[in-house]
Formats: sequence, structure tokens, C-alpha cells
Amino acid sequence: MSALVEERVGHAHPADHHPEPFWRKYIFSQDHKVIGIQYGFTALAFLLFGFALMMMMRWQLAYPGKPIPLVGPLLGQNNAPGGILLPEFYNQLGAMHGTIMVFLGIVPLAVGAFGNYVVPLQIGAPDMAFPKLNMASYWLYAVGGLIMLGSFFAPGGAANSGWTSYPPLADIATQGQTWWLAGMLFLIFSSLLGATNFLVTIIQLRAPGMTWFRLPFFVWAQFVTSFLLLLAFPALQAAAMLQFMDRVVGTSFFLPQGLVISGKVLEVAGGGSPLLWQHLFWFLAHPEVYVLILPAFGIVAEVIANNTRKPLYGYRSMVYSVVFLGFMSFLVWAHHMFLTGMGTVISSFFQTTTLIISIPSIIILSAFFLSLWGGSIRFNTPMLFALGFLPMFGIGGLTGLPLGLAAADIHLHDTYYVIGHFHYVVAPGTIFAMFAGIYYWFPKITGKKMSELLGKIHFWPSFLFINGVFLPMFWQGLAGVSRRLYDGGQQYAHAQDALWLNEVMSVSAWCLGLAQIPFVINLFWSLAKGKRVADNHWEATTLEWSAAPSPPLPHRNFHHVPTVVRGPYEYSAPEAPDTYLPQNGEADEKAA
Amino acid sequence: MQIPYTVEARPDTGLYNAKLGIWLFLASEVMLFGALFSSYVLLRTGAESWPRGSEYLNIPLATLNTMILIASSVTMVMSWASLKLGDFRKYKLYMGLTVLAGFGFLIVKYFEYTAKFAHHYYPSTNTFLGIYFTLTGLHGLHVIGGMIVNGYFWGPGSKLWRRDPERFANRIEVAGLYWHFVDLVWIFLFPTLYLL
Amino acid sequence: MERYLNLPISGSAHGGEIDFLIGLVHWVMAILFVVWGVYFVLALVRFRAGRQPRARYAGAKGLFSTYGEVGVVLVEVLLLIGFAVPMWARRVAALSPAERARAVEVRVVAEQFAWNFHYPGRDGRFGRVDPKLVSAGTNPLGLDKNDPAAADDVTTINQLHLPVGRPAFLRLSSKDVIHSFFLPTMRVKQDAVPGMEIPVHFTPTMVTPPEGRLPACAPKMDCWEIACAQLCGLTHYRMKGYFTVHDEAGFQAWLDQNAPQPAAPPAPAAPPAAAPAAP
Amino acid sequence: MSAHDVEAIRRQTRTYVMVFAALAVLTVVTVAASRLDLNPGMTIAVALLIAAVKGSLVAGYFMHLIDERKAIYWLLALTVIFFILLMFLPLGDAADSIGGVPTPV
Ligand code: HEA
Ligand code: HEA
Ligand code: CUA
Ligand SMILES: [Cu+2]
Repeated sequence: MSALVEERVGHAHPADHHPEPFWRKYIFSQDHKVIGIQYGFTALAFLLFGFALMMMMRWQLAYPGKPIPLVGPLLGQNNAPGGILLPEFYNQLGAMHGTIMVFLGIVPLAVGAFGNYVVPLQIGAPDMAFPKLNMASYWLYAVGGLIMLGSFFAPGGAANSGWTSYPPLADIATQGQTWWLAGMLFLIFSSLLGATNFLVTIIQLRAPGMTWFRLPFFVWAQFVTSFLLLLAFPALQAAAMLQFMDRVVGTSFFLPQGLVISGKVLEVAGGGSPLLWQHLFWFLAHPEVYVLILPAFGIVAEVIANNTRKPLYGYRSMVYSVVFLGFMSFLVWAHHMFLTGMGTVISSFFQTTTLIISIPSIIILSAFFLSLWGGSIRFNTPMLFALGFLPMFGIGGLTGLPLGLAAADIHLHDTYYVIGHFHYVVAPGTIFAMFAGIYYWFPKITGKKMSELLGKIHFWPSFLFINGVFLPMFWQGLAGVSRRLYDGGQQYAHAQDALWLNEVMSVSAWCLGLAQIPFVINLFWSLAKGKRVADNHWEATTLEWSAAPSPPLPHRNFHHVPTVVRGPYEYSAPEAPDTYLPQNGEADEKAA
Repeated sequence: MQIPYTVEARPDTGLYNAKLGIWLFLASEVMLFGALFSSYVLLRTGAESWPRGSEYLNIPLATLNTMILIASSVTMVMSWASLKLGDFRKYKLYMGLTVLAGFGFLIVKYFEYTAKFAHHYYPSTNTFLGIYFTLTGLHGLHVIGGMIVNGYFWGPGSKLWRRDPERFANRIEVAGLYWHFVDLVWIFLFPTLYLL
Repeated sequence: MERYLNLPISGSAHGGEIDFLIGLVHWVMAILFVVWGVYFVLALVRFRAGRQPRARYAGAKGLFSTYGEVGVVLVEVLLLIGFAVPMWARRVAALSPAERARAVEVRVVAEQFAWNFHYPGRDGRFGRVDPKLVSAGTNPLGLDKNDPAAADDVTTINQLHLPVGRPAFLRLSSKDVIHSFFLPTMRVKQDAVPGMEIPVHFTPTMVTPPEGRLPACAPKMDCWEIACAQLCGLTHYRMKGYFTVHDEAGFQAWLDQNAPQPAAPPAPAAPPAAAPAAP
Repeated sequence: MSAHDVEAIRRQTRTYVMVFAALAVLTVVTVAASRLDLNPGMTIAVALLIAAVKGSLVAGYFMHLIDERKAIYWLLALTVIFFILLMFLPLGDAADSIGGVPTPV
């Protein structure tokens, strides 16, 4: 083995010797760590932007028709005359909030940033398999993001047909929709390249001894995620192309015969099918929601194992569950389409698969809960966010069950119940996991530690207010309040009793925004002035902590290739002197 | 530290990185064209009537194009085999032919398209023509992409041969896999669009 | 459970079972949540580092989770086979001929941003419609006034009236984009997809109380409503209609009142029962 | 490169030429078959069958799939499963739909 190590070290990358110019090192970098950080900051910025859009919407929902204070006058006459949001602008904000949060915020953060930074380190690889492609992925993402942002300045503004872009509405929408499609094509291409890269990296570049069942759960989660991206995204790619053709060239793939728009017969050939779009869209978008959650599972697994100081409960069954979850996620998509005229046979199929897919989720969540048993739990900031994730994902997941039963979905479909369901999984769920990841790996990335005090000031209000935003949504949804309503339901008699909640949710959302200030301060302050910490600050077992310095070496990560001798979570093993046994064997040799 | 298995195969998988990479990418391409085929089938079965390809399209030209693409696939695989046999000049010849065949294909396609436009057949005319232009257009883009890659390996990219022949042969194998896939897609497009 | 879930009143024959299902699932959810929640809090307290300085390597033992998971699977199977699937089958099954004969048949045509209703009138036959005849103000359905079957057809905008106790058979379609036809009080929701016509049937079992009817209900925001649940454009948020369930006599009276005046067939009069524009 | 390998490659190139011939012949056959006035179902079946054979030849020989690593087979099997789902579930939904074409009269 040592010969191999020797040989690889011998081939040291030329970059180790020549200092790279600034643009090679930080802008068009091919180092997975720099690319990961680029992804991270870009994605955080988009998250903040998506949140900002939502804060404006929440104003309109709480105080319909009142001018938005401060920002209102800046939005322009076309969008918000006198600071009052117009419905067309509200719809743009809604569609772009969804798109930005999903495709430009969470996925790039969860996969692009954490995946990129951590996966090669955890498997003991010097970099991703294809560094140039990695760079291309990031830049395609950046271009796609710019197109999305630019679309706000298109005539008629940004896309306004929801993030789902259902035709015919999207087919006849203003130009922003074309920009949306173009932007999506870039993002899709970026994700496809990224996914390919991850898969090759994980399959090919595992260090000696790193067998499949010694992979940290985070790597497994990223592995399955990449498969989802690779095989599901092409369906949206195809759909986006077809919609693009409909809008630009005048085909009618999604337009049936005899449409009458505002009293005029639409001059198209017709013969298309609006439901075709929905099939293609959800063929992607359902796996996509697992793309949002699996990396979060991965992060939570790492943080929980580390901070309970004991092995994860049922690591193997978790791995089988996550693989099964990934597979099944291709089989449930039409649970978003129960009300499109679905017959008994197909609806039974999709109801069954939907309930089946809840089982592996339950197994994983139960494993997290049971992992706490017998632990010695350290309540540091990453752990708080990881622990916060558990019940929040639980609520989100549980509320998926009534939606998965078609008969119950009759009442709940397209109401705020759905909004509540998925925000519980993505916001206090995934976003909390992302925060856990940031606090957890920050010392690895910078060699410095984030402030625990500010971290706690970040966590507790966030936890409180995020529930204040999303819990009332179930109540509204059960009353039958529809989503995507410009005035939050003012028009409707059946919404009246639940209207007062709009203000509660909005105030919570703004407080949630304020609660992020300590985080932003903490992030930048710790970057500059954080306390220096040891390489393995959390006394962790996985390779990124136990075998690499903090920060890891540019372009090669490790001083020499680690050799893996055991599973990922050997904490508090009875025979070990320490509370942790690193995955690589060197520590053992040193001890011997 | 260099990235392992860029040239030699990893023992347990038996693959070098780029080969696994291209197959993964092709898997996503299968899903892309699969989604479009699926759209085609759904639109066709939902349509009241559907024209036969021959009502609009020129079968002899398309047959010619099929032959051209098949031939280019052979020259492509021969160029790789020549490298394996260490015959760089043959490689150049075969690769050059492959790129030329790509041009031939596009030229024929150009005549096909302009003939359609001359008859005022546009993508917007009906769903059949819409899907015809979309599928062949996307396939055409793939051909162009392949030609750029192949052209690069025929020209400036071939310098690698002298430095690292093994690695160069791998690259040609990978480029070949992509090119054959483009051929394979056409093999399905041809009957679905023209003959049925 | 369903009583505590803030559901609107339910006035249709099948509404009760949907509410029951929603209630049942929420029971399952509540049990899971409480059991795991209690465990969670206990575990955090019991195994905090201060109290448990060194973790136990072996961790949780026993088959607690396996039993739990098997239990959940069984419950889910029961929910599916026992309730969800048969309920859905009843929702989408075709009406029996006998019921079809008793049913009130209405064509519902959605458009940006209104609901058009088309009753066949006394002859029980719908007049011919043609997209080319659509004119926004006067003939939103594109009804061919020269078709004899059309002569007695009743059309309304944003006003759906149905008799109690008889099945309603709605044929749902859309002129432009996808809308979703939502009657909260009936537990009915169905997308209206252009290019498709989707049948919906349900039986109102409750007459709209006077305070829920126009015009009495409007100032107090107490009406029985038709909502649009699918984003369909700018004023999706107020694509609202009114919905009234009458007793049989009241329904007939309403129909007669709104039947077209036979005197002037060629002049397409304004739709008889145009709703007051949404406030 | 050993003499053995060289011989193997030479043998392969002969195969390539044969495959080319087969592909060319099948192309002609499929065009000819489309001219026979078979019923529509048959026409589609024949055309797709021939395309499948041609496709397999390309994949098997030019892309070396008949002698490939397990990982690739697994990957392609997975892709094929999802491809089939994507192909047929939407069709199944259309067939099972309670909605119909609008029949106004
Ligand atoms: C990360 C994202 C994510 C995740 C993980 C899920 C998970 C699930 N989703 Fe969700 N879903 C979305 C994101 C997500 N969803 C989005 C974005 C939409 C809307 C899109 C749109 O229309 O715009 C949506 C919509 C949606 C619908 C369509 C609703 C409608 O439009 O009418 C349905 C229907 O079946 C559904 C079902 C489910 C199910 C059954 C799960 C299951 O996988 C959940 C399984 C998990 C559990 C069952 C939890 C187990 C809990 C315990 C073990 C106990 C917990 C204990 C404590 C809390 C203490 N989802
Ligand atoms: C991943 C997905 C995601 C996430 C995270 C969120 C987060 C939030 N969402 Fe959203 N949402 C969607 C996806 C998401 N949403 C989608 C898909 C829709 C449907 C759209 C449609 O109808 O088409 C939707 C719709 C939607 C609606 C319904 C609108 C309507 O129907 O009209 C509402 C209403 O309140 C809402 C609110 C919120 C709120 C308050 C948050 C908050 O939780 C946000 C919290 C965010 C943060 C706390 C981020 C803070 C960022 C930082 C701290 C970064 C710091 C930056 C630097 C250091 C550079 N969302
Ligand atoms: Cu019509 Cu929303
Ligand atoms: Cu889903």
C-alpha cells in the first residue's frame, strides 16, 4: 500500500509548486474546495434574495393593498405603483421565490457547496474526478442564475406562472417565461455535469480501504442524490425545450385545439396536451424534492453521530433505505396530479407508491431518533440545528401522508396545507440542516470556529419564528384557503376565519429574517477574527477531519493518501482510549 | 497529488474515470431522448389523425443520411482501433472521414429543412412537424457537438498522442461512445419520424 | 378529530367520508408525533453530556423500532385499501344509468377569470357550442343560437344552482388555461383542463341556508362559494363564483326564472343571470 | 501492446466492417418494409424491431457493450427501468383518465 501512496504523492500537482494567479485560484478555480465555497456563497446570496422576495409577498398577504414600507417605492411603477404590489408582480415574486429557493438556493448549497467540499474529503480523494467539468458546472449555474435574475427586467417582468410553469398559462405568459426556460436549461446542464462528476468521484476515487459500507452516510446521500439529478432532470430538460418551442417557434405541444383566450380564438395548430407537461415536470420535480432532503439527511447524520459520540443506529438499514428512497422517488410523481382526471387504476398505483416511499423516510428518521439513545449529547450549535431538523422534518413528512391519499387530497390540493407541508420539509428541515452543516464544517474550511453564543442566538429565535410562519398554514389549508392568492384569501368567505393568521405568519417571517442577522455577522466575523482551532476540532472519525489539515491542502487535500481501516462512526468504542477512532489507520500506527 | 484512474482502470470497477463519466452522461441522454419519445407517443396516441412521415418528409434523403451516419460510426470505431494498433496516420484518416461524414449529414439536413420551409411547412404547422423539427434539431445539435469534439481530436487535440498515447486512445474511445450514441438515436428517429 | 381540524361545513353525500379520512390520517400522524416527540425530549434530557459523560457504544437495543415500523406499514395498508382507494373509486366511477337519469347535468366552462355554467333547459339537450362563436361579453360559451336545442338552454356566469338530494353531474372544461373547480362546502375539487372534459358528480345533502345565499351573504362574507384553486393568471385570486343549493321546488323556480325569453331568439341577449361583479 | 492484443483488435476491425454491412442492409430492409402495405400495428412493430436490432448492433459492437463492466450494465439497467416508466406511465394515465375529449353537443 505504501508504494501506491509514494507513487501518488510523487505525482504532485504542478500547482503545488507555482503560485497560481488570482483568477485561477479564486475565480476560475478547479479546486473542489474553492468551487464548493463559490457555490456556497452564491447559493446563500440567492437564498437571501428568494427570502427577500417572500418578505415582500408576506407584506401583501398580511396587509393587502397597503404600500410596502421602505422597499415599496423602489420597486418601480410597473410592479408596485405607490409601493402597492400589483397582482402581476405578486405572481412573478411567487414563481421566482419557488424557482430561486429550489434551483438556485438549496440544490446548489446542498449539492454544489457541501457535496463539492466534503465528498472528496470524506472519501479520501485529492479532488473531484473532473475538475474542469466541476468549474464548468459552477459557471453554468452562475449564468443560469443571472438569466433568472435578468428576467425581472424583461418586458412584462419575470416568469409569473408558478415554479411549476403549467401550460397553457405558461405558454401564453409574458416574455419572462422564455427567460425562465433558458435559465432552467443552463441550470439543468450544470446539474447534469455536476451529478456525473459526483458519481464518478464516489465510484472511482475512494481511498484504499474505503469500501461501500465504510462510506459516511453523507456520501451515500450525495451518491443517491446525484443519481436522481442525473436521471430525472432530463425529463424537465425535454419539457423545457418543448415549452421553449411552443413559445418561440409557435408549436403547440402543450396547447390543445380551440383555445379561446380573452374572447379570441388562439391561432395555433393545436393538438397538444397540457398534461404532458405536468408528467414531464413532476417526473423531475418529485425526485427533485428528495434532492432537497437527502443531502440534509446526510449532514444531520454526520452531526448527530459526532455529537452523540456514538455510532449511528442502524447505519446499514439507513443506507438501504436511502437507496430505496431514491429508486422509489421516480415512481410517485403523479401524486401531484391526482385532480387532473385520474382514474382509479393509476391513482391507486400512485397512492400506493407514495405511501411506500414514506416507509424508508420513517426508517431513516427513526434511526436518527434512536441514535440519541445512549449517547453523550453535546448541545453545540450544529447539533442544535440538526436536532431541530428532526421534529421539523417529522411534521413536514407526516403532513405528506394525507396529501398522498387521493381522496383527502381533494380537499387539500393546492391549499396552504400543501405549502405548509413542503415548507416544513424544506425550510425548518433542509435549511436547518444547511445551517448545521455550515456551523459544523466551518472550522474545516477556515481553520476557525464560529461563535457559539451568536450561534445560539441564531438558533432559538429561528426555531420559534419559523414555526410561527408555517404552522398556521395547516390551519388555513384545512379551511380551504388556496395557495397563490394575491390577497391571501380576502375574497373568500371560507377564508375569513383564518385571515388573521396571515399577519401572524408575516410578522413571524420578518422576525425570522431578523433572526438571521446574528448568523450573517457570525459568518463574516468568524471568517476574519474567529478563534483558531485544531485540525480535528470536533474529534470526528471521518477522513475530512481525521486525515486532512484545516483547511485542507489546495488541490490535493491530504499530505498523503489515507488508508481506511474501519467504518465511519466508531465513537466511544469500548476498547478505544479516546471517544473516537478515526477511519484512517495512521492514528492507530502512531498509537502503536 | 494526481487524480487517480484518469488513464489506467480502477481494479475493482475495471473502468477509468472518463469512461464511467461518459456512460453516466449517456444515461442522462437516454432519459432526455426518452422523454421526447414519450412525448411523441403521448401526442400521437392523443391525436385525431397523424400523418405518415412520407407525406411531409423525403425518405430517400433520410436513408442517405442514415447511411452516412452509420458509415461515420464505423470510421469512428476504426480510428480508435488504429490508435490501439499504433497507427497514427490511419487514425487521422479515419477521424477526418468521421468529421467529414458529420458535415455531409448536416448538409443533407440543411437541404431537407429548406425544402420544408419552401413548402411552408414549419414547426408550427402541426404537431407532427413540431416534433419532427424538435427531435431532428436536437439531434443535429448533438451532431454538431460531436463534430467539434472530433475535430479537436483530429487537429490540435491529437498532440496528446505523442505525450501520452494511452490517454489519447482513451479520449478517442470516449468521444466514440458519444458519437455512436448520436448514431443510435438517429437509428430510432429515422423510422419513427420518416417511416411510421 | 375532524371536528378540530377547521374544515368548512360539509354539505354533500360524500363529504363526510372525506372528512373522516382526513381525520383518521391526522390521528395516525398525531400518535406518531406524540410518541416520537415524548421519546425525543426524554432522550435529550436523559443523555445530555452533563449526565452521561461517556456514550454507550451499543446504543439502543430491542425491536422497538422494528415493531413501530411494521405497525406503521400495517396502518398505511389499512388506510389505503380500507379507505383511500375505494373512496377514490367511488368519486371517479361513472354514475349508474338510474342516477344519471335523476341527475342534474351542467356543463361548467372555466375561463380567465370566470365560471360559465350551461344547463340544458327543459328539453334536456345542450345546444351546440363552437369556439368561433365565443364573444367575451355576450356569448361566453359560444352557444349556437340557431340550434333548436339551444333555445331553452340556461346559461349563467359565476352562479351555480343545484337541487338538494339529487346527484349533480358536472362536465368540466376550460376555454383557455387550467383552472381548478373547488366547492369547499361539497368537498369537491377538480382541475378544469383545456382540451379535456372531466366529469364530476356529487349529491348535495344540505340546502344553502338563507344567510349563505346572495344577496344576503355578500356583505357578511358568508356565501357558499366556488373557488379557483389553480393559478390561472392575474386575477386568479378573485375568480370566485357563488353556489346555491335549493330544495327541488326552489331549483325549478330558479330555472324557470332564468330560462331565456322565447320571444327574441336571434338577438343574443346578455346572459340572464350574470353575477354581480366580484366586489 | 502485446501481439495478442494487436491480433484481437485486428479481429475486431473485421467485425466492425461486418456490422456496418448488416446495418446498411437493415436500413434498406426497413425502408422497403415501410412500403409494404402492412396494417399500422404491423408497420410499427416491424420498424421498431429492426431499429432495435440495429441499435443493439451499434451498442453491442461499436460501443463494446457486449463486453463491458458490471457497473455499466447496472447503470444502463437502471436507466432502462426509468425510461420505461417515463414512456408508459403517462400513457397509462391517459388511458385511465376519466376525462374525455370535449363533446359539446
Ligand atoms: C424536501 C422536500 C419534500 C419531501 C421530503 C417530501 C416528502 C413527502 N411528500 Fe411532499 N412535496 C414537496 C416537497 C417534499 N415532500 C413539495 C415542494 C411539494 C409541492 C410542490 C408544489 O405543488 O408546488 C410537495 C407536495 C406533495 C404532494 C402533492 C400535494 C398536492 O399538490 O396536492 C404530495 C401528495 O402525495 C406529497 C407527499 C409527500 C410524502 C408522502 C412525503 C414522504 O416522503 C414523507 C415521509 C416522511 C414521514 C412520513 C415522516 C415520518 C415521521 C415520523 C417517523 C415521526 C415524526 C416524529 C416527530 C415529529 C417527533 N408532497
Ligand atoms: C427550497 C425551497 C423553499 C424554501 C427554503 C422556502 C422558504 C420560505 N418560503 Fe417558500 N416556496 C417554495 C419553496 C421554498 N420556500 C416553493 C417551491 C413555493 C411555491 C411557489 C409557487 O407557488 O409556484 C413557495 C411558496 C411560498 C409561499 C406561498 C406563496 C403563495 O402561494 O402565494 C409562502 C407564503 O408564505 C412561502 C414562504 C416562505 C418563507 C417565509 C420561507 C422562509 O422559510 C425562508 C427562510 C429563509 C431563510 C431563513 C434564508 C436566510 C438566508 C440567509 C441567512 C443567507 C445569508 C446570506 C449570506 C451570508 C450571503 N413560500
Ligand atoms: Cu382560474 Cu385560478
Ligand atoms: Cu412529490
